[in-house]
Amino acid sequence: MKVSLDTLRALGRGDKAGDRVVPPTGFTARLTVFVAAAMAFLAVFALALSLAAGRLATSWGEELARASTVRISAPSGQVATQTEAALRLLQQTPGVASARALSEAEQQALLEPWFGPDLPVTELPVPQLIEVTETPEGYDAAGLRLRLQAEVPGAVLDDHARWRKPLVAAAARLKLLGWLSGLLIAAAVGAMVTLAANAALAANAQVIAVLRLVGATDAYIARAFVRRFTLRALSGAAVGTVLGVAAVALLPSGGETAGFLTGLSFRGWHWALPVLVPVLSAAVAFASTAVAARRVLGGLS
Amino acid sequence: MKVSLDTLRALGRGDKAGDRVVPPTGFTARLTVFVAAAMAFLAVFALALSLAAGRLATSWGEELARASTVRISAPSGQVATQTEAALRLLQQTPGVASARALSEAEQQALLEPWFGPDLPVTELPVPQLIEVTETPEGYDAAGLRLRLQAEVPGAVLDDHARWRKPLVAAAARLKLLGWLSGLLIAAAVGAMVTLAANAALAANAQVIAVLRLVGATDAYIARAFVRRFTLRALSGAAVGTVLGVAAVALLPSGGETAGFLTGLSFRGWHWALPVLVPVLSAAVAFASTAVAARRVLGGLS
Amino acid sequence: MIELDNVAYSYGGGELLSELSLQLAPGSFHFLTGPSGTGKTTLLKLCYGALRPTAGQARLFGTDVREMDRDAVAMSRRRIGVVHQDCQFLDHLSLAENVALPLTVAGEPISPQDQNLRELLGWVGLTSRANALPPELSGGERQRAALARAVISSPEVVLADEPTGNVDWEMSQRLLRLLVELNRMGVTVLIATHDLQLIRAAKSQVQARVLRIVNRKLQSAGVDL
Amino acid sequence: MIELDNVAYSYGGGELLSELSLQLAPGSFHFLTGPSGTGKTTLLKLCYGALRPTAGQARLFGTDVREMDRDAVAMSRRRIGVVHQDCQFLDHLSLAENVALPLTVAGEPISPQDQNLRELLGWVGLTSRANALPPELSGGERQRAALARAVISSPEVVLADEPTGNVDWEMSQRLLRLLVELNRMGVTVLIATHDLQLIRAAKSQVQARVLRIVNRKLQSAGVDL
Ligand SMILES: Nc1ncnc2c1ncn2[C@@H]1O[C@H](COP(=O)(O)OP(=O)(O)OP(=O)(O)O)[C@@H](O)[C@H]1O
Ligand SMILES: Nc1ncnc2c1ncn2[C@@H]1O[C@H](COP(=O)(O)OP(=O)(O)OP(=O)(O)O)[C@@H](O)[C@H]1O
Ligand SMILES: [Mg+2]
Ligand SMILES: [Mg+2]
Repeated sequence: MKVSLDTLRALGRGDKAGDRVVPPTGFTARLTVFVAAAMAFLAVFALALSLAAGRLATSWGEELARASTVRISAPSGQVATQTEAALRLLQQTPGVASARALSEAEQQALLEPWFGPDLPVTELPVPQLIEVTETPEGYDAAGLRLRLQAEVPGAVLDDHARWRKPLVAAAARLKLLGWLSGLLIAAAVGAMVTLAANAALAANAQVIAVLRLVGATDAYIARAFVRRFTLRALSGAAVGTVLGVAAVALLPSGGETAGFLTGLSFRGWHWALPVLVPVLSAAVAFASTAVAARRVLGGLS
Repeated sequence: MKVSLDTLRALGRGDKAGDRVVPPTGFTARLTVFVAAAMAFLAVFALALSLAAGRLATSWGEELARASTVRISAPSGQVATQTEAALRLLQQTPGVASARALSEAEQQALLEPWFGPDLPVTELPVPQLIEVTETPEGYDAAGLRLRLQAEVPGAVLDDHARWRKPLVAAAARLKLLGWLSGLLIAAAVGAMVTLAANAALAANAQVIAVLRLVGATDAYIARAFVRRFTLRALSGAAVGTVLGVAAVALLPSGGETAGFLTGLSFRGWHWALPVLVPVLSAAVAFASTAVAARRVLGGLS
Repeated sequence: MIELDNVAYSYGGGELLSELSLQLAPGSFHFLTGPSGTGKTTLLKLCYGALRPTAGQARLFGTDVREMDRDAVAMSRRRIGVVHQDCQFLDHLSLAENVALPLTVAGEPISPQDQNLRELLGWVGLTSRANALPPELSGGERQRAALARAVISSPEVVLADEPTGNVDWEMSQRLLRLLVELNRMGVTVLIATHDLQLIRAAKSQVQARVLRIVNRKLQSAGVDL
Repeated sequence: MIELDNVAYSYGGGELLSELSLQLAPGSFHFLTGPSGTGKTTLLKLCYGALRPTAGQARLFGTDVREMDRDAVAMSRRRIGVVHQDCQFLDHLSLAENVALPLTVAGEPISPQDQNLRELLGWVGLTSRANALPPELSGGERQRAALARAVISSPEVVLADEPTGNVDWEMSQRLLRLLVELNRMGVTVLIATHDLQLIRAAKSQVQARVLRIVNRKLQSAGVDL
């Protein structure tokens, strides 16, 4: 017990002495903290953006999967048979995953905005709608149209939702862009912390030279700087991350319909992801300061 | 001619000599350029975000302005008279800016997604729709409903679009947030350029002291640093802005329907706005370096 | 040229110098001596306006330093050549450019091939090192460069703080001769030094007054040398 | 302790030192002299491993410097106390902390109240300035602090580069006496200096060898002093 306490105390003492030899905070120090905080703040936003773009791409992709409709307009008596014929035909078509006639309730829900909730769908010559789900490969729309024309005269294939395909591609690109900007910000954090560390080391060239001349080992000198910069980057990034998460949490949420931006938030366990930001910042600071310190030290005998 | 040429040449020579006394680029210099570029890049994005949020708020607001509908379902013969009665009543209602019956073509356009382009609207018992535009104050929905019930039995007031009201508030908040983040980034640019300038001046403390000792005036010393930092911030921010604008221009555009994010672009003359970013960065660098230089110089006799 | 009138100076603690008076007449030659830490450098700083007296009056070229703004101080430094005890340079400029720096900042840049500059560098024995950077110089070379920089702009006064502490006897004689020559041309010279041998050597070449800081005041010290 | 064997050194241009040999035996006392710019500082740097000879062999405590890694060089510096010509300090630490720095970096920090430290500061006349920051010191005070820093860790060798260039005669005698005392306790001492008077004064106190750099080589110079 005594021994370990002593060791700890010695470590504490040693650290304090080691910290003393590096001058206290100057502009480069504040710069490092500020850079880390600002970039962490932005990194949290980029993270939220990437995740939101990912969610958007997924949901648009799902919509595309059940994108086409077959509309059957026929005299009342024939609707049922034509629907059945169309369903049969669709089930045999390669590229169609499934086909399903919408129920009355579903059709009514679709039409409610226009006709009010009291619309007697059955009494109207409302066409029967069939929801067609495609396989990932998709079907040959022109061929299907020809066959429908031949076998189910009242059927019209409406793959109007196909226009969403470029959108899904766009969402995928957005997702990529989000991750890319996240990577860019990470690279920027790295570059800026490296530059700040280098600037601080350059400003402390005399300190390093003096320490080296009085017999300090490279490890001792590097440790003094590395510890300080890692802590600065960690604390700065932690503050920035907390602020960033708070800002994301406070972003007005307009519900699902409110479009993309108000979906710029974390969902579920994704709230834990920003914790990575300060950890990674500290790791970058650690590595870049170590490299920079070794480089400066290498120039001294 | 000779004189002005000589003056120019002297100026050029003087500048060159003045530039020489500040050490060439070191880490703090690269830091300044990098900071300016990174922050300009982000500023362009924040600008695009603010403008897009502004457009969104405006368009949602417009939608809200003609948000309610009156739906008249009546036996075919009575539709026309009831529509007229409803229009009369609406025009007398305080809070209603205008009311207009939709034409057949308009109704058909609205219904097309569900019934196909061949729907014979006139033959269907499709209700007549009246578009009601509110004044900014809005009308008393409950009172209007009661009066419609009494005077136009087939009319149903549908202010379903009112749910968009919180959305418009959200969009306004977003717009604010966009400008706020723009301001934040501007403040961050300012702070980081100031810090970088201070770090560089701290690293060049000896240069400044030597210059002062050999008889350089404050203006001469400050000018040498201010010119250099302004140019660095300007060039860094210019590169960052160009990259940012290019990135915004390359953002996949999914058309109007594609939701908010793909609308993250500039429209029309807004493309000229990013030019402000490097100009403002240079101005900030100019001011902050001048202040920092004066502060450092003030500490020397 | 430079007059200190009942001047006192304190760095915050007790007074380092007090009731001290000094007149540097045009063309005069002074030595300043005294044990380490008695305030020689401080006194020189008062003479070129780097410090302002805490009491009394310091006049540079007839103007009270308290009435001079920062630009006036800068301008007066162009008329005073100073060799600092810790000679600092711009480490990114060559020795020749550093020596020419007072001219550069005064807006009269000269080329490294300028005849005056070459001669001056030759006199202080730095011709072969003209293109070296300051960190590549030896201690004595730095001191000689500082002296060259102090006299390049033909100042009216030269204040030299320990200009020979790091050079050998022969070179210190050479530097002394340079200052004596300048003095013959009318330049006022004040040298702070510990080197009593140097003072003795100077006495044979020039009419020099030796001042000593004792008990925070200036004393003439001619007798005991 | 330190042996240079047919060593040559060049900074890139011509050779500054060549075919130079030197043995610092334990307990010996050497002076090194020679005109400014002949390579005294360079020779000292070779002796404490800051420079590696471009030819020949340098051995510190029996190990060839070429076989020493950076940590071994750092460790050897803890056994060699060096007074640098341009004494640099950590400007944010007090004078006392700066003097104690070699112990701090060796992991044996002492308090500013430590008896040894107080005595040493008293010897070099810096007791009253113990809490001052280095930029607040006079030139001579810095030099004395550098000497104190060089000897605080009880080194086996002391290499002093112009340790008395900025102090008065009496103080330089005092510093010399300190080094002579250490030498009597077995410490090897090498002093580079221009001050022939100091060498003469030392000769009466200690058995000192005087070396002179002439034509890029070392010569014994005992006769002409
Ligand atoms: N900036 C400062 N703040 C506080 N004290 C100072 C400052 N500068 C100098 N001193 C103290 O004032 C005293 C005189 O310093 P000064 O440099 O004038 O001495 P000096 O006569 O030039 O000595 P030396 O011969 O050693 O160069 C010294 O004790 C020094 O420590
Ligand atoms: N890093 C360097 N690069 C190039 N040349 C150098 C370097 N350091 C010193 N020199 C040159 O080597 C020569 C010897 O330098 P050194 O410092 O050893 O001289 P010194 O004998 O100590 O002189 P002094 O008495 O003036 O201190 C000088 O001419 C100097 O300019
Ligand atoms: Mg002094
Ligand atoms: Mg030397």
